[in-house]
Amino acid sequence: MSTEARAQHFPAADWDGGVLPYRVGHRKLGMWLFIVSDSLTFSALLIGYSYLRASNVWPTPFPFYPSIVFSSVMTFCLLSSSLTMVFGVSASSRGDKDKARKWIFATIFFGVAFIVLHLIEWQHLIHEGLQPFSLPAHWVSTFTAPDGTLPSPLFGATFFAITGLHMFHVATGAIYLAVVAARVKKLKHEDVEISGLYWHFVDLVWMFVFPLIYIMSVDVGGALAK
Amino acid sequence: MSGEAHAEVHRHPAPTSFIRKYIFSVDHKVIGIQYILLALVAVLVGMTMSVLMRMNLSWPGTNWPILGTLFPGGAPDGMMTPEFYLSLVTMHGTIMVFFVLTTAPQGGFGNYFLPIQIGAEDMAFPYLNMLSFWVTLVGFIVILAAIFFSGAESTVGPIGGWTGYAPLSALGQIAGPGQGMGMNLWIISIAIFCVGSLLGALNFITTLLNMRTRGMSLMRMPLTCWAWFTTAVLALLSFPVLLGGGILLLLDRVAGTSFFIPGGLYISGLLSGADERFPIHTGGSPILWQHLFWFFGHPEVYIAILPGMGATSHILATFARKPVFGYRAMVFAIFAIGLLGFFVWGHHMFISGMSPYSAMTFSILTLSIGVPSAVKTFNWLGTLWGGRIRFTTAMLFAIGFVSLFVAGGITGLVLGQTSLDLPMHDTYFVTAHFHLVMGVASIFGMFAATYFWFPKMFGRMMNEKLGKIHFWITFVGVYCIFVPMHTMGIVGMPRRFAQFTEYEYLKSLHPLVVFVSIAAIATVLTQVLFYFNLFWSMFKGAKATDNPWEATTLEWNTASPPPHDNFAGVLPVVHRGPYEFAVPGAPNDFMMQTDPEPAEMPAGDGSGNGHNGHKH
Amino acid sequence: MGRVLAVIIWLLTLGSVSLFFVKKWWFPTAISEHAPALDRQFLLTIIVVGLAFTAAQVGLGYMVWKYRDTGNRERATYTHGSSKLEVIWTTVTAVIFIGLAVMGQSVWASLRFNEAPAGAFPVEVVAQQFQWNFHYAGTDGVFGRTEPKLIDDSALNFIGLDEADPNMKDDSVHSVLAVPVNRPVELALRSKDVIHNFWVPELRFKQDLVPGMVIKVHFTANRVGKYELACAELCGQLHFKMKSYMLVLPAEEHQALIGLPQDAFQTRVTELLAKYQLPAY
Amino acid sequence: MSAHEEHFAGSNKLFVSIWVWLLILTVIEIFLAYKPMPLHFMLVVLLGLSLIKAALIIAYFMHLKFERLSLILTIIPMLVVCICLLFVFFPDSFRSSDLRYKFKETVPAPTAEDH
Ligand code: HEA
Ligand code: HEA
Ligand code: CUA
Ligand SMILES: [Cu+2]
Repeated sequence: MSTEARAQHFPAADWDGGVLPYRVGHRKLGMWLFIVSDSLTFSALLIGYSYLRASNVWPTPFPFYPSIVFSSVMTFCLLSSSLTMVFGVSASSRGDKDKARKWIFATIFFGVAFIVLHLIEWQHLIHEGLQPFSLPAHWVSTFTAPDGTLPSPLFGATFFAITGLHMFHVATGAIYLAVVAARVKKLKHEDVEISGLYWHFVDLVWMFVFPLIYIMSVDVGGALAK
Repeated sequence: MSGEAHAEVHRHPAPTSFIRKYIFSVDHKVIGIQYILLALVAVLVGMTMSVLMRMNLSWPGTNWPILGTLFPGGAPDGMMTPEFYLSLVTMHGTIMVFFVLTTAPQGGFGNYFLPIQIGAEDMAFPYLNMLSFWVTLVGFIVILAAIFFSGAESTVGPIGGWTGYAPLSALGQIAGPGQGMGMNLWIISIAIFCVGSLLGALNFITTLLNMRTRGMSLMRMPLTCWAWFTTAVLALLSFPVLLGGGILLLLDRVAGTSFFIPGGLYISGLLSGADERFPIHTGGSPILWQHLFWFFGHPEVYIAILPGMGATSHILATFARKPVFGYRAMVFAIFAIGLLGFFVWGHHMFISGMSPYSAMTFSILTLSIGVPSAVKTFNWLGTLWGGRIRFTTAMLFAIGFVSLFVAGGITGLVLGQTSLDLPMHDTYFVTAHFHLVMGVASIFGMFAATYFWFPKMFGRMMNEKLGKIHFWITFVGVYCIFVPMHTMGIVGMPRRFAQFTEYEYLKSLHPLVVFVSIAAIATVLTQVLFYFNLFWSMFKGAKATDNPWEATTLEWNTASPPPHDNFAGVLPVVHRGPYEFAVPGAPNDFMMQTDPEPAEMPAGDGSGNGHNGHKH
Repeated sequence: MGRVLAVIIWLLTLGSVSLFFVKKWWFPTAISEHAPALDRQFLLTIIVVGLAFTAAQVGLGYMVWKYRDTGNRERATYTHGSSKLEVIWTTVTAVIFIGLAVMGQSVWASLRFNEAPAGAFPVEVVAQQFQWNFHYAGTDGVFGRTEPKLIDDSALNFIGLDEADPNMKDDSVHSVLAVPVNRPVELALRSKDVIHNFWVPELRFKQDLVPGMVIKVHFTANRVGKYELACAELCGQLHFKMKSYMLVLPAEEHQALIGLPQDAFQTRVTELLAKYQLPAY
Repeated sequence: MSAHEEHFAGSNKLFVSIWVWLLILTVIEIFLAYKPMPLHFMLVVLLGLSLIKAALIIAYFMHLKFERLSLILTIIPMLVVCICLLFVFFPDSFRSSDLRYKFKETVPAPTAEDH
């Protein structure tokens, strides 16, 4: 007899067994746990980034255009994708699978838009000469500290490592959602909800990557422009 | 989520084809056995390496013709090179820690018995479970690959110790032998392993929280389940950090970044940035790697021992025919160890150039973690007190566990003090410490578990006589191997030394070194008995009844070996705590968790959770 | 069976403990000011944990001896434990452990929480695979500039001394550490390549040399003589050979040595190495 | 289980308003980017804002606010504790810049050949 059925036959206290203590199915709980663990991977990387930044001369090279404009639009995309995702989920909770599918497609669209924009943004930087192991020459000259210490090439390293890993998550998320959208008719509501959890998590991570990587590295004085 | 759990349960009818049944099985029991077999193979590799290491340490410069033919590069005309030795150390440590002590206790026995002990038909995610195993196996294959493609034919793997300290591990070929391909493979293997363990961990947690059968309240779970649960939480929270670190380290090696490599390095005649052999590096911090590693590393050592502790408590109670002493205290202790385990990683870094103030904080936290461990020790003694002890092999190993854990644990209290770590760090005192706790206490836990659960797993008994011989020699053997290492450490013998011939002050230790090696070789050879007993009994052992040990927990309610869905369709209902032995007035001296309440039992006394003041 | 096990546990305990008490293998005699305090703390800790170890093992042996199933007791004692006991031994161990932890900080604090006392003798230590370089400031007490770019192994300029810097004229670099007795020594530790570890067992003193960092540590050696100096952090293939000596010299002899120009310094050190013997181990 | 379990609490209106709030906070962040202010102060403010955004996403989009308290108490504390612990790294970050070995760095060669 299934856990769930037994739960109804013998209503027991939450933790006495035979019930789902959180009233949450296995997959959903599992996804939550995965999110906890994965967010620690990102925390580790972001902490590492801050650690290195705090102990080095750090360039702040991002111009308003393209970097900030792009990253802001990307942020907008992700946030909106989260919104469409919730719409999708609540639609599916109402059993309106077609609506749900439409909203999920919208979400995927925003997700893909994010990736495309991000890749273009990468392109800009790579053309400027940014690489995982070196800064563009003119950044170096601009951001050299008064005492002659050079700006750290770790800028590129951390930038590509963290945004890259995040982009990877977005990509997998998009594929995951595509599968869900395709099978949405067969899937239980909770499975749609779970895919939503993952997607929001990807969005959540960006809420920290964006300020820490982009906003904190804005070329306020327009030093590079000069 | 209607039908949620339902769907999980009946996801897989008993498979028929050999492949689906024994290879790509989603049955937690088969997967558990697969993990154990993996550990048994890994430990063979690890032990062999340790023997080679001992040979090189105690008889340096001797010609071992066999080695000469086996490793023409590593042991030219039979004489081991230093880099060969160091790669042995690295692989020995890595394989033992990751592929023996993180697979067998958790993935192996945990996988097999956690669902049964909580009365579930299977893990929450059977397919994920299978995936975890195969991912882990890939990790193992990659680490074995590192033996053969280490990048220098004079090594059998990378040189970096199992801690892979940067920048040595980050610089690549120019840092010397053992820094080539082998190191990449090492990192990749660890990363893969992290993923595998993560998936495993969330599976364990979900299963335990969601799938306990009716009446199996948290405080009625066997201590083994508490241990596996806590272990899973530790894994879930510590492996991702190592994963992050591993990614960065790999980038340093392959993408020319410098997360862990500072500027201005000059190595083997090359200045950083001189040419493509040594690209420019600057700004990295070697200490960052140590933080990331040990943030994982210390919880990892508890991942290694908690399941052993659980099994020990379980087995002590069973064969002392007596409820676990202070069940609730034991649960709190397990949790305290798990929690504090995250607060002490810095004790590996006292001497690393870390801020001396953080060092002090870590030191004090480190010694406080001794308290829950002490509590467990005392409760184990309490469990034996007043018992009617049956000395089965499993029991012997469980008692051995207690003895060895104390022996190894107390030296942790020495190392834990910043001042005393000044002379002791990176000496054999450390080696002695962690071999006693991890190297053999945890392993004894696994031995106990094997002898204890074998009948359930294979429906046959293991040979007790052989088992006891195995115990006596191993028990005495490991003391002879690892206790003398303390004094070596006090004299000041450094770890990871290929030879001790260079130093005058170490000369006096030579007899001790030889003694240890002989003990080690003897002990390792004894393990043949274990392997023989194991595989012989699988096919030829005496048939086992369903409950040969007269134990009380759910796994003994079902057939040996259990049917595909563990309880043949009818899930047990639990009425009392896990260790109700010697209950006064009860028909016999053990009451299964499933036995209905007898009239004379005071109501609500079933929970077995340390109803204190209950002494007679 | 129970009896045998008990006896074996007791014998193993006896063996282990005696190994520590005969002290046939023990610390080499200490030669630094902080060492006695440290050794006392070590002894104290060893005694405490030794007692605990013995107590626990003897207890364990007693249990398996006394409570083995002799068949004449029908059932074991039925108890789920005692919260009183739990509280007692939790607090007791907590007090002991935290006590040890706090006491264990004093030496550490004295060494690491404060700068080297004024008038300490400064040495720059530059470790590399697999050798030690000790950079002495000479008579002027000022170190010459060093620059990784200037490192030139062929010219034996291992630490990249800048010839152009007047301060380096009287400097000398040697693979042997020569320090004055009874005077604080300040080491500025750094590494050219990977992590190494400065260790002299007699000093009861260890510190990693981390590339990219200059870690300043200090100690005071108080016994003249020649001592072995080891690298205690895995640094690659020849880690076990990365050996040198520390000479603790009488003040005037040390003064004279430091005054010498580079090449005279070399020869003098060689003489001194011959003059002083290692302690009898 | 009973139908109410199926039901996904929170009206679309609510979600839209959350979305608007998130956008507003984002705009504030971008605006702040161009306000010259001490770096660590900026950092604190930004992290504060990000935490609020994170909280909104977790609570409403990820729906945790509508889950059982026990679930919240299981998920959040362990995450918070671990992340806080990671901050123990920082003293050593400052330390490694204070104790950095100063030398004239070679300007990285123009990375033309790497293209
Ligand atoms: C689980 C961990 C484990 C185990 C079991 C062992 C077992 C042994 N170790 Fe190991 N060792 C390490 C973990 C372990 N070691 C680590 C982490 C290091 C540090 C590496 C580094 O510096 O980076 C190390 C380093 C190390 C060194 C120091 C090298 C150096 O610093 O130069 C030495 C030296 O003698 C040594 C010796 C031995 C010996 C003789 C054995 C054994 O051979 C003793 C006899 C073996 C057993 C009693 C085990 C039998 C077990 C089974 C048969 C498995 C049963 C399995 C199931 C039931 C599923 N080890
Ligand atoms: C299973 C693994 C395991 C376990 C359980 C432990 C347990 C402990 N460890 Fe250990 N440790 C390792 C595995 C483990 N360790 C490994 C692998 C390394 C080396 C890594 C490397 O560098 O390669 C290491 C290294 C290590 C170091 C770093 C040494 C150095 O490199 O300089 C330190 C320092 O604090 C330490 C401390 C402790 C402490 C305080 C405990 C405590 O948890 C112990 C608590 C137990 C007891 C205290 C005994 C039982 C209590 C009683 C009997 C009560 C009565 C006692 C008294 C009244 C005193 N360990
Ligand atoms: Cu230098 Cu080891
Ligand atoms: Cu530790």
